[in-house]
Amino acid sequence: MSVDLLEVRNLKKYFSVHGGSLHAVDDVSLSIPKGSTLGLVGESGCGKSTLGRVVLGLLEATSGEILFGGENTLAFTKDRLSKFHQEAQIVFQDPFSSLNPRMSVYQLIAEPLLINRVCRGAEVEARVKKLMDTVGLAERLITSFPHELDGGRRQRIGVARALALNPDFIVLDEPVSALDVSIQAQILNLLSDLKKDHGYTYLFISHNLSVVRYVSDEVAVMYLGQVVEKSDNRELFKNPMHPYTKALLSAVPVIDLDRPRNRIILEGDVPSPIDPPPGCRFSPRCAAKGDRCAMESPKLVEVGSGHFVACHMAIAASCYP
Amino acid sequence: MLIPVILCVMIVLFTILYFTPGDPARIALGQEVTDEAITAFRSARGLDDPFVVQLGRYIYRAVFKADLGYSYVMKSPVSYELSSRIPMTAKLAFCAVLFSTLVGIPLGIICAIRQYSILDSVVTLVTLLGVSMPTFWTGLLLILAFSVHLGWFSSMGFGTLNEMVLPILTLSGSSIAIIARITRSSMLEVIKSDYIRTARAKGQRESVVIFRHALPNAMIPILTIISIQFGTLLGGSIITEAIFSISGVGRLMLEAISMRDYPIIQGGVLFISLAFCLINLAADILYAFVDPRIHVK
Amino acid sequence: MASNIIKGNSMWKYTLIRLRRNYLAVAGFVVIALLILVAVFAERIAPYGYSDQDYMMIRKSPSAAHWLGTDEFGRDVLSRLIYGSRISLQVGFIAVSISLVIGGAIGAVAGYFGGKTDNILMRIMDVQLAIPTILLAIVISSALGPGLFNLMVAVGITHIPNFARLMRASVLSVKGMEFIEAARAMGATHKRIILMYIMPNSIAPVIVQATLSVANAILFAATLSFLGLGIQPPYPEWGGMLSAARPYLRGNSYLSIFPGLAIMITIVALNCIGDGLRDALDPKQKR
Amino acid sequence: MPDLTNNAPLLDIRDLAVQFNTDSGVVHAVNGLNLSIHRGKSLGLVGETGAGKTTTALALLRLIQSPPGEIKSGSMFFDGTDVLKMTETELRSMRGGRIAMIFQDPMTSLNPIMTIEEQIVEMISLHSGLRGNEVTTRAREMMTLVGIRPERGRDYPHQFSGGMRQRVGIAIALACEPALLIADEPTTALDVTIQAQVVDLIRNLQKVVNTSLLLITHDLGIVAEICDDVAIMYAGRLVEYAPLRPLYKRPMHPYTQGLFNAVPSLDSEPGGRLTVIQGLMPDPTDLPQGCGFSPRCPAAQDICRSVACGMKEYEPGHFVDCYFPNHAWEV
Repeated sequence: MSVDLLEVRNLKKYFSVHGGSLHAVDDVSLSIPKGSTLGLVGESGCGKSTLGRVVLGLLEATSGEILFGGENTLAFTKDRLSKFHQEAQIVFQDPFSSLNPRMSVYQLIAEPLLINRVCRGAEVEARVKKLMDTVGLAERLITSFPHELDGGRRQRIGVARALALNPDFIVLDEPVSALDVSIQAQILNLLSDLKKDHGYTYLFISHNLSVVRYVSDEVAVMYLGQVVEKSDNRELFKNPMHPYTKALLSAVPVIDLDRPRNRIILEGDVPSPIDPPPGCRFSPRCAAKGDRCAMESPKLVEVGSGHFVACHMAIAASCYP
Repeated sequence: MLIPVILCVMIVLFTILYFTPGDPARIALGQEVTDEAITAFRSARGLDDPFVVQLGRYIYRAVFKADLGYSYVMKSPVSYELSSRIPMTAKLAFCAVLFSTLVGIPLGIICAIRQYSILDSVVTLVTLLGVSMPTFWTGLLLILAFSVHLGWFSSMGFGTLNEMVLPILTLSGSSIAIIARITRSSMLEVIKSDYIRTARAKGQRESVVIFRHALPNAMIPILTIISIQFGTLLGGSIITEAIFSISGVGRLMLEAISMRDYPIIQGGVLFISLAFCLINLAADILYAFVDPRIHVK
Repeated sequence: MASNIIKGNSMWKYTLIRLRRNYLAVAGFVVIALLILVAVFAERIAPYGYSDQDYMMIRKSPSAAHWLGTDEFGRDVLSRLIYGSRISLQVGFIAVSISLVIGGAIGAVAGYFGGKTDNILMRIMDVQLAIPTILLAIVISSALGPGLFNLMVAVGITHIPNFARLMRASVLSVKGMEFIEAARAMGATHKRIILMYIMPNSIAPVIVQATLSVANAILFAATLSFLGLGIQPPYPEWGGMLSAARPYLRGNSYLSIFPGLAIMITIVALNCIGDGLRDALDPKQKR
Repeated sequence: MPDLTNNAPLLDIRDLAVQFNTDSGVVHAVNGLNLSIHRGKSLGLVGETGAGKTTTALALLRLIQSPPGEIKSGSMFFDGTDVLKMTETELRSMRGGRIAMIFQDPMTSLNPIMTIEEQIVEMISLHSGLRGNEVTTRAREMMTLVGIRPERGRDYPHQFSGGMRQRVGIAIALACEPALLIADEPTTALDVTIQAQVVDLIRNLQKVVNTSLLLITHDLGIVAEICDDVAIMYAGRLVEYAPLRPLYKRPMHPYTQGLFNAVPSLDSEPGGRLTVIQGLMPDPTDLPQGCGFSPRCPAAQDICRSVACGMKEYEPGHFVDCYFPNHAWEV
């Protein structure tokens, strides 16, 4: 059993909004072993991006614990926090808006080095060039500005910037969803190469199940602020147990014409995350719901080796000890 | 929101003019009076009371008794002087806004649907000149051309239709230009939007696309600029009234400024600000009619 | 080498390229540059002094000796217009600097910190906006009395809310961008975020507004002087010259036309620059 | 392209070229496109950003903004009439009546200040010949058909979710039973489960209304679920055209093959490597000579870089614009 680099316990993040309290992340517990990738899947508004930001301290947690290498990040002093910013980094979804349009490639990649006073002078330039090489950016682009580059190259800048401080842990927030298929493949390969070479730990946030399937070691599925199922990658795709996961998987358009399709079309939209009712969040759309579901919120329970699910029906049906 | 803003306007105006050098008693009584007369005048009007007391009294009387004080020079209540002049200014400003809206919006629409045409360039150039001409100069040029040389229109007063032409043209000149420019850019923005493409893809006539789909969506910035122009026109009426010798609030205030008749200045600015705020309020309410996404607070 | 890499802000480079294609804006720049030269070297350029009176030449139409004629005191109109450019340009640029600095600071603070600070500052701006600007300028300048400095203050104060609102909106829109979050994730300080991220990205609309405001400030100054509240005679102010020419509109219309033309040309030039800058800075305008 | 069946196609686009004159040069958005759709069939037009898919659709409706856009050449026969030669009146009755379109972004493609019923009614009264109450009745029918309760007709677009708005878009498009429905990335802006609802809806309604479908998308998976035929577009031209199964089973053009290889699938082995198409799309202001894909093509020869191949029928009904199809990619 490897050591968990990141562990999140009972994390909550509520936003007070007009008309109530928005439960963006509601009692989520997760852990990521060092050197592995956790894929976090869910539809828009399920709280997956908020979770990523809370983990990095970009948003303040409402309650809960975040342990990074065994230390509680919520109790970090200012100095420790600035070191944590070097150890944990993020790559954003939108390579257009996440890069300061007034900075050149050099400035963008040098920025984390300068902010954290890692090095200075000629060394900065050498490091920037090395990083550009690592992520596959030609050195001649060093004076270019983001708007002169295509989405794929911009996302490479985002990756280089995240790598600049030699982090242990990187949150990848939908890093390829703004990109075209052929560019997406380039970036996915880059990320997987980097992980192999440097042993990074990733939290890979995405709405695209195929992409998550491809990059993750473990997968967690989120619905309305909660993790509804969590398991080893192969197990989850082979044997999904939560009705939402099943529907999600069946909804993915696939290009293999001979793959047996067992379409489950969910009715209606995702309900509002503002002051959600008690009981299972998914029950209003669930075809398999029972009496308990509307009353009592299911807990995440282990139903197979390392396979956790939060569904009364699935838990009842399982015969795992 | 309206009431606190107006109260604050009163406080600001009163404060500015209170601390302006010049003794109201001297202004009212002239230089050739005894010190006793001055003292008597000051105590009779409470001018020796502390600033806060005077301010409080002013606001109290203004709010509850519609009493804006007493003109030092005219020797009559400010509210009386104002009320006799308000209809003239209101008529002038209203006509000017109406005229500039009726001319400005169509000009803007034409430019937007014929973007990059010669007509668009000409109107753009003319509106550029329009926003760049000082009102008082426009007035003088109009008088020179239409009154002095051609003799078509009168250059004094604002009663008959003939007298109304030049003041309205003068006052609305820059407003037409501004409204036309905003209409043009707002329409261009809307015409680029996806739902206009949807309307065209339905096979809708271009005229219906423009007037039923595009124009209502472009109305918010246009309404905003019209309500702002109302304020500018009310302010600009000072100049227009001066040039065309129209006895409205503006001319009253201008005379008051040269005589240092502060109560009149206060009252005049207050009236115009109040009118301006009410028009902004009306615009806010109109927004909700134009756009269902906006709710009246 | 490193300095080469950092230098050359592409936004300005591209803005300049786009601006150069806009003939109106280029013409505007030329006019304003000429005007500044004229103002600086007024003594050398003006054929006469601004208060040199020639009682033999009262209200004479344009001639070879007096290109733009003479006024009611026999003063050379051209020379007075040349000296007058000093007033207009000073008022325009200094008044706008006042409102830019104060309004910009108010807007930036309100936008960046938000919450109560924002609320209080913006309500104050609302009060000021309730009074039509030209009226406020009239009240302030009548309270302060005539004079160049007072004129600049009066015009400057009235333009503060424009800049405050614009700066605030601009800062707010930039504040919501993902790259600000990215900077925070790298551990950047507030100071660095404001200086390196928010300022460079929110300044463009403010520059456009500043250019257009200079035009407006010149217009205001002329208006106030026209009403007898700005610069006092004998010093020539374009609006004041128009005011003095009013009685002679029928007989000596050139006295009313030339100062008005001077004002208009200056303002058209500034508006052309402002419009050009707006188009050049706005990426949406690209076609 | 020759007829694939005996009867004439519903839509036949030949040598279409559309360009945009921009500051940075002439953008060749569509560059000699040939495409046909048969009655009752659905065609998936697949390509990446900038391939010219949407431009093709807008050109078909003659909705290209001019300036800067311009249809340079070609012909587009719709039901036997050349769309490029139609009068404005003919065009108007074709738009919406014979060819209707569903747009990509349901958030921006509905008029925000008209109720959805008004927007559906507008379409019906333009093309159906129905009058008065019949129009409203038909609009309510359409709402029911796409799964919106008719009493919500009085609501405005902002009161609906993205998926519901796209249903409104579908109701508008199908209200007058067009002969051809163009769906431009109809599900790209939607979440997976909502996407499944909308795909399902389009597929079912296509049968109900009996319309041909031109589905524009970058998602090969959605094409697999709806379409009969597939056309792959690259840099303003078609590179491959075939019925669904042959194309998916045996893609022949190197670009198509690269595209299939680049898509991660639910069955892929975790942690594997995707085969990548190297390089970028060509600059549309400066297209390469010869085959547009040649600069990125691993199999490109000298001839590819000088003269484009043109569509060749390598197998019955399977057209490929390539001299050397079936070149195996090194994985």
